[in-house]
Amino acid sequence: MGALFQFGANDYVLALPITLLTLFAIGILLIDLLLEPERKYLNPVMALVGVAFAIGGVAKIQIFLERTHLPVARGWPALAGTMYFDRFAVYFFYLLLSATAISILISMRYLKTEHENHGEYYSLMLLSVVGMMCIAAGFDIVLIFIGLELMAISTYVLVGFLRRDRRSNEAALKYLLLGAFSSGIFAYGLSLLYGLTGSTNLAQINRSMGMIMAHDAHNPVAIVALLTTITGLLFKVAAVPFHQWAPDAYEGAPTSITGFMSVAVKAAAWAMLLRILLWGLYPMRPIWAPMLVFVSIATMTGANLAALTQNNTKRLLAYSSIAHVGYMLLGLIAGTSNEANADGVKGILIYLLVYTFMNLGAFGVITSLRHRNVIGDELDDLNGLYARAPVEAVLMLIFLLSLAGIPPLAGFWGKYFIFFSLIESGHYVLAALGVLYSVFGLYYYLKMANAMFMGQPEEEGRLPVSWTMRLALALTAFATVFIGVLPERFIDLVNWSLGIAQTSAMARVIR
Amino acid sequence: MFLSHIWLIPLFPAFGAAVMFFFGRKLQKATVSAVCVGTIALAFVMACGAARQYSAWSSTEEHYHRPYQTILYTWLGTDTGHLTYTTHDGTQAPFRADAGFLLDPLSSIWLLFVTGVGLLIHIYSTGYMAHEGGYYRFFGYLNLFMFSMLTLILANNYVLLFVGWEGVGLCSYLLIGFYFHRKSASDAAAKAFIVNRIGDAGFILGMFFIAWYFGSLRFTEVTHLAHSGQFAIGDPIITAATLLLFVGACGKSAQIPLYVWLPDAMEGPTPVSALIHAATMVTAGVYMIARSNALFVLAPKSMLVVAIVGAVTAIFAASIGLVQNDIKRVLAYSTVSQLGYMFLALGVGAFAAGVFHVFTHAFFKALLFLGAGSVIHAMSGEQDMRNMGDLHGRIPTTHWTMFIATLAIAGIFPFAGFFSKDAILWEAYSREGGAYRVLWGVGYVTALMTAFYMFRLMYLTFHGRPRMSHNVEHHIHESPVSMTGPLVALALCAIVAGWLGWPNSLGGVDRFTKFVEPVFQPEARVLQQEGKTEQLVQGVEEEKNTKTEWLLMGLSVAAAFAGWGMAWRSYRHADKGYVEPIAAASAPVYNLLLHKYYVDEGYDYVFTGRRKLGSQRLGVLGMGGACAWIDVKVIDGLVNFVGRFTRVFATLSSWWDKWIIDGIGVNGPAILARMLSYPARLLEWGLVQWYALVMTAGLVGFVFYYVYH
Amino acid sequence: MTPVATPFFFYLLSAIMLIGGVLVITRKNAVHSALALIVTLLAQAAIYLMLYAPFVAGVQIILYAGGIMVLFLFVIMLVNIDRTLKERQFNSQWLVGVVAATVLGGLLIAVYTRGREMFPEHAVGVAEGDNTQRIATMLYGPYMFAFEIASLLLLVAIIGAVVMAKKRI
Amino acid sequence: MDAMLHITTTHYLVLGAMLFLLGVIGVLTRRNVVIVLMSIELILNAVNLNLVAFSRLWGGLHGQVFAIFVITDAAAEAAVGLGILIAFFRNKETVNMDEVNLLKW
Amino acid sequence: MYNHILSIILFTPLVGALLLLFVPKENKDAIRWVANIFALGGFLISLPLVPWFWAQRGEPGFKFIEGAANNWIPSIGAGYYIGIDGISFLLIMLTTLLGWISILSSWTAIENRVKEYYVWFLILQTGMLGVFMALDFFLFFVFWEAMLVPMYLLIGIWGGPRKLYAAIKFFLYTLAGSVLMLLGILFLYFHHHGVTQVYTFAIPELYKTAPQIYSDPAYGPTIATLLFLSFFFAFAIKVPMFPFHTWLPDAHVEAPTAGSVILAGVLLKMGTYGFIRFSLPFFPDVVAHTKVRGWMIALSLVAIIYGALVSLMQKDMKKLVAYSSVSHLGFCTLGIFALNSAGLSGSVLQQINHGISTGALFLIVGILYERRHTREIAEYGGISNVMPVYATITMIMFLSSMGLPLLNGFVGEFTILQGTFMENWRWGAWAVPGVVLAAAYLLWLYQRVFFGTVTNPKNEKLHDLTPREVLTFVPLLILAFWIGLYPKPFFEILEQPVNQLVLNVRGPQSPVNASVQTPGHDVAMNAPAAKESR
Repeated sequence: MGALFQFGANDYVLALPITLLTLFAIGILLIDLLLEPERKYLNPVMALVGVAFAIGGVAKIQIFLERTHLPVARGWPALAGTMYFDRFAVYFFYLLLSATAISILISMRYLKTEHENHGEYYSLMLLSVVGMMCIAAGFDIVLIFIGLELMAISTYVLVGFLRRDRRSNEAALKYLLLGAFSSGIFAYGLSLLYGLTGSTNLAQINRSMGMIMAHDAHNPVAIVALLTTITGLLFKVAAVPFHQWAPDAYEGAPTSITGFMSVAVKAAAWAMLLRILLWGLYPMRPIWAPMLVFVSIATMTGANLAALTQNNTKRLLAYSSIAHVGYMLLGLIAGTSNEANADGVKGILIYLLVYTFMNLGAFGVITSLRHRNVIGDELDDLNGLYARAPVEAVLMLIFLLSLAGIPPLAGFWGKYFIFFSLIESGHYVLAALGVLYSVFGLYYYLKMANAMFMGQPEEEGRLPVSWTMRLALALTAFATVFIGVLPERFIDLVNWSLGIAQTSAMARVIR
Repeated sequence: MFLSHIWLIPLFPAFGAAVMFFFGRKLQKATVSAVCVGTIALAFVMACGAARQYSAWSSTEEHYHRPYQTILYTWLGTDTGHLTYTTHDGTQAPFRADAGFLLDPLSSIWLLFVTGVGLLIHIYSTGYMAHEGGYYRFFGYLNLFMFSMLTLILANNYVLLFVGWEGVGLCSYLLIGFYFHRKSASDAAAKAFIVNRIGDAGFILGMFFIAWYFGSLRFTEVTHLAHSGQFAIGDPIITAATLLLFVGACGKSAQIPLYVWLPDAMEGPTPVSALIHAATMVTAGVYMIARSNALFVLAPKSMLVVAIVGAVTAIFAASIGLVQNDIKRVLAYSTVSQLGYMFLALGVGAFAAGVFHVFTHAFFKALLFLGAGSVIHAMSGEQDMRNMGDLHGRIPTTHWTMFIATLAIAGIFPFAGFFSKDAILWEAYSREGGAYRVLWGVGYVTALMTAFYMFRLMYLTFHGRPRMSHNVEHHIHESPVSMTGPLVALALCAIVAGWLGWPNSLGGVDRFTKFVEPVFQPEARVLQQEGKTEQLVQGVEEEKNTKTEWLLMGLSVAAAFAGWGMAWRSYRHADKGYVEPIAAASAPVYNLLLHKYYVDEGYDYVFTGRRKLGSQRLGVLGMGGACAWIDVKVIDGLVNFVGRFTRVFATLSSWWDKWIIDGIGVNGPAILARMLSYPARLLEWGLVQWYALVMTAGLVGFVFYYVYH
Repeated sequence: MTPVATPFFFYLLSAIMLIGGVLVITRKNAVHSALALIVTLLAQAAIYLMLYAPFVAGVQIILYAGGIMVLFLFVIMLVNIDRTLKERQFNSQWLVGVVAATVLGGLLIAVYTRGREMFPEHAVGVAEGDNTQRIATMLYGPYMFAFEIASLLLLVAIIGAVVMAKKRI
Repeated sequence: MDAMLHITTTHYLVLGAMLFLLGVIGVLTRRNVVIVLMSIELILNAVNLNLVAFSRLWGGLHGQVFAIFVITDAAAEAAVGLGILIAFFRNKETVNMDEVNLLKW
Repeated sequence: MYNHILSIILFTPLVGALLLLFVPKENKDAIRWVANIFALGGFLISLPLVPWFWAQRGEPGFKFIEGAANNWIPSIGAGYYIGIDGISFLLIMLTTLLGWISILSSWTAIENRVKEYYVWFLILQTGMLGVFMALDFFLFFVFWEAMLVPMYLLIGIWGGPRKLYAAIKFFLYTLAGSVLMLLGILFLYFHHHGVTQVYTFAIPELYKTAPQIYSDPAYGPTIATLLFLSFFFAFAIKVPMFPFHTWLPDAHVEAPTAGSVILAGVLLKMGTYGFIRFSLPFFPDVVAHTKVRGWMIALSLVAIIYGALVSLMQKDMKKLVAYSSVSHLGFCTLGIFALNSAGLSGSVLQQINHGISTGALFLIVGILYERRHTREIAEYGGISNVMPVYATITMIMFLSSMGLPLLNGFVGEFTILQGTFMENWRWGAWAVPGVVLAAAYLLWLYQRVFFGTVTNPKNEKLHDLTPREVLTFVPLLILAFWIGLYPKPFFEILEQPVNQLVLNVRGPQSPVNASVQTPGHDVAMNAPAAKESR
């Protein structure tokens, strides 16, 4: 029952990017009303400016973190400890913001073709990013929950943004119902966590959970709390058996949003997963690690096999992204029964980084297939793409190969570090499974490549591609190749974001 | 000067061949013949010179009776010899083969008659092939053959010998298939090459055994080690090696069971048959075994095998020859049978005699073939003796030369054949043991048959009534000088060649044996060590049983005359539809012989599988078919199955979601619901609540597992 | 001896809540369900009062029962078609659904009863006089940022509702 | 009997669990989307019940604050959900779950 | 130049590919010229390597080393680290040569999407060269994988009717093999770190630690064997060894001619190269002391006989040649696992020979295919009458492929056979029939296609080889005769690395490495004469 809590100067600095984004989001809403239809292009421009500003803000945070001499990997608990600004958070900020920028570039032309070119779209995007950043930096389950909902609800709306399109409505409805259901379960789990620990702060939870586990390693209530929470988390990252919303939502959503969801939302969900499992519930690793083994195997199997038979590219990529989640989970499993393997986590972060670019690129190409009366998300729409848009086709090939994990493309590095960590910690069988499934993966990526290079185009004429799209594709392709060929600095970046590369140390630091 | 450049001898014809290969197409026939014959002539001159110089060189004190060898460069392996392998006793031997040449009595004999006969046949061919297409091609091949043959003869190690060995095989393939547009020709060619290859496989293995055992493949070193007495007589490895070498020899020299290619090889132009399939190439096997005599004497078992195979081949081929009607085929089978003789000689340890027979045989058999060629030339391509007859007046030179050759091969004193054949029979007889007597008997009967079928050939061709069609009869004419010349020359050789080996028993000095003696001398030593003095090759103690030898000579000459007589009786007046005495005696035997004991058919059914037995191919082709089937159906089938399985599994997993998960989830209760008389739509896919249910189920599962395990 | 009133009211209210809940998920007519839900919410608000959380109770009544449920009723009126009344109100997987959910619930209850000692019984006396004030200090103190985000959440809800429901923007 | 009479946090938990259970059943079985949304509200209420009970248990107010946030969230979800439902209804003239079946295998 | 020769060779084709991107795709001839110039340039640039390498052929270790062990990705210890020894030197020369030849050969064969074709082909060239040069395991793996993509596209776009199936089969097969290898590599990597506390992928470093796994109580023979297998699959599939060979016929039959040439000439060698460069030195004890060796030999023998038998029955020329290379590669692997210097050097030599002969055979088939658009043997007959030059060249190449002395094939096969035989005469005995069968199926093919009279009217108009086509064969013919007549230089280049390898595998105490004693009983019978004769 202390005095009123005061904001410190630091808190303003640290909250800067979020604030900026919010301002721009609202700004877009207001300005959109004044814009006559042909000037609508100012909305995305503003959104981009907003993102740029936000990035600037993040840079400021980074500088702040570097300046103030903190012990390595120890972040800065801000806003009364509800948020925890550390390099991990900064890393994800950068990731999310760049993903958003690219998604905006991809969206511009697409929305025009869909005749849904409204400011709301962009402001919702920015607001969902605000939610994501709250998750990434959130250190208090209340804030995490609210951030999650902010992200989720804006995404529901975005998925259903093509209101005249039934598939879009349906996707939105399904996504919303399941999302709400899962967040209900998640909230239930959080409430139990609170009940067990009496606190909503992750550090506090970590400490108390440590004590509880020390006292009774099989405490049923704790287990239920953990499982319900993880259910919510796994739902958000779309892991089997909590994945089924993904294909439907991905297929029905506007293609640009599908891309956005598949990278930004997923990255945020992963940030949350890592935060909660590695910071909050780290003491319960002996319980969640085996569970994840099951989940990841099921995920790889189910997703890879299901993807083999898809004929809708968006759906196919949805399953492929589920499969990728399976691989990433392996990274979390690596390590001993009660200590995670640093390289595994490193692998996950790199995976998210490269995945952002290659998957956005792939979705960008698919988005560019949408014109006049072609939806362009069927496998046949790719036929003979090389004849109609050679550059796009080659870039798409790069993205696909990268997704399949062929060196020297970025995608390889994600897998590399995952398997690296598995071998390091002696999970040979899992590693073997993983690599074999990645061969599976190649098959359905090649199906798309075949269509592009060896199929006959249904319609003549070059595919019109807007310059923003070109820009987006150029960026993503460049990143995919560059990271693939010269990964060193990015590995350093990840190492930096993890501070000292021992997750246990991470956990210890917070105690 | 000659001696130190023996390596040039093969290179002359090689040069000729190269010229033909690159420019032949544009050259005049005259130029072609000039180049090719010229190169051979050069080679011949070189050869004579080298032989003379060698005899001088080897009679000097310091290299008394030593082979002369000169090494150009290391062909396989390196000079340092660090590429090694482990020999049988664990020591390291360098993997190496020289491009090196060796001259000793044995090779000089081959050198002489190969270049000599080769030269004559080249000259003959200029006439014979004058009107054929692909003139330059023919002479290119011939020169290539000479190159390979000379390499084979002059090689100083087994590998280089093998080079020549394969080379002559290739050339015989090319030359047999010279008329490649004739299917029969190309078939025969392929057959010849592949059968030879089978022999070569044996040869290679034999080489490897030698290399493994002696750590080297140089003749000098191998021989030296073999004589060093550190290997017991009858050593199994050496026996195996020698037997494998003999397999190779069987292939090249057309012995049972690999003789089948030689008769078919008659598809080639006649000079080819004369040069390759009578005089030179087919004797390569004999050469190789004579070359490795040091090993063979260490393996009595192999010797016996060689002798038996030789004898059997001799009589077997001869019996087939009795009834053949194609003039060249008769000669072919006679060649096979004569080769059998030679192997018999080698087998009984009479290397000198065997070599001697090779020497004489080269002349008269070449002569016979060339004569036959001349006959065919005159008969404008007709080869069937049933359509000949009464040619003696029309082509006298051919007739008389061939007659001499016949006398020679029949072994009638004092023609070449008599001395060599008699030497062989005598050696066979004079060996201890009943087996050898049997061998002698076989040889003797063969001699009889030989005389018969040769004179049969003579009578059917040159005497009796003319049986050819009229327009053929019109064109009959004696061949040009370019062809008759060689005939005459060879005829002379066929007479005198034998005198080189005039046996001591007839007051001669047997120069020939004395000349080659050094090569085989060491065996004599070995045999002496074994205390088998009486089996010495050179007649140490003829005095003791000159009588026997005379008796044998008489017998064989008698046999020859007997054969002559029989032929004279049955074919003197042969007219259209004359009767074969054997057919008259017993038809089935006749048919059996006429169809060559159905061996080719048997091979095609059993080994090659070119003919189906019922509906089933056996042999190699059968296996090939089986493997191809396995490859497509089983192995690749497995691969595709895995692929298909995954696809099926994938569809299954989607099906799983569709039917089982949604199904049991949806239908199961729906069925229940029906029981509860609920109206229920059957299939509902993509039902949101179904997804929710799966999530719940998952959660339940985990909770249950963790709380109650 | 323990006070009798507390258990009595507890069980009474729980009974009302559960019955309300059951009605919510079983009524064919959505309007009835909504009304039943309101009843449940009110009963729950009462239970909040029993737990010394008057402010939450107030929010529950005003915001939930007052706001959200009205929204629900509007929408029900908007989309209410008689067709739904004629059809069955359960989908074809209801049996499995019920079973799964029941198992889950059963497990939870079992776990709670087993882990009873996790929650020791020392009802810390909480004065409810300044409850509202203290909640305010919490909201504008440590949870200030979350509070702002929550406002954004509502903003998004508004935008979303408008975008989705409005015919043309 | 004492356990029955003596109302502890566990009682509230069990009550919440039952409410949760009802909500889940509703979500899993009802065809009418509106009612499914209501069932989700039930679930959230179960959460709130827990939270308030726990905050009573721990004596802090975090639970109650959390509950307030959850209510906010419930409001937002309901609003957006109903909005989407209306949009859907406009296109498809139905609010039945099992007619939301355009996207499927 | 001298110090960076390898990099120059490696990147010349890539530069060409990049340049091609700027040539307008309509201007086909320009594209062809550029591509050919760069291919030829790549070959010419690699020529200076010959004298330079020859000068130091005897010295141990890798030569022309560039880069460092960890200058690429220091944090994981991967580097751009390349260098060659005798074995890779020969294979590199083969690659540059064949690359040029196959690009030259596809001048008229490729008509559609010319630009892409050459771009992919040049990229492929770089990939292959990289595989042979890499001294860093990571670099190796990158090249190894990256090279699949262009090959896949070459088959898939310019291939025959079943190209999709073939392409995907090829890609999946090889990838499935190599991913397991990745795990193996990582294992070695960690083991090396465990021993030396250094993270590095440098192959020379790993040479030092990897062999210890076998005797290390922590792992032991079983793990070592498993590791060997994890590499084995990658290489065996690439070679391909017996049960894993079925991708080969499909890939070959569907691929365009040049593709087949490169596939047979170079790609298959990567498998054998992998065995020589990695499997043997990494797991010497596994190879030498466990059943593994027996299995390898057995598989090789089966491949030899089996491949030959199957090709005997093929009706499609290209398939026949494809299966024949299964048989030939069987010889190569046989020589490798003979584990003595004769066998190994023979194996490498035979790899070169196979590149030359089989490459030529595919060109030969391609030439007929280009004229008649069928590869059915039954469609032909009597070709000698219409295309004599072609027939001659074909005959020579067939002979070299069936191992006729004085041509390259014999040298390799004989060396391998002798090496194997000396290890165990049964192995040699089983391998020899392969030689006979080779003669059988090749001669039979020759007879059916070239001999006889022209039966099929379509064949009467066939025109003989154009100068360009002849040009493609000339270097191959020259090499065939060179290796056949004077292989000593090759043996001398191979001597040092091969003996080093044998030393690594067999260990110094084994008899193989006892000081080589040339048989002292070589009484040069004309010892004095020998002098005068020289």
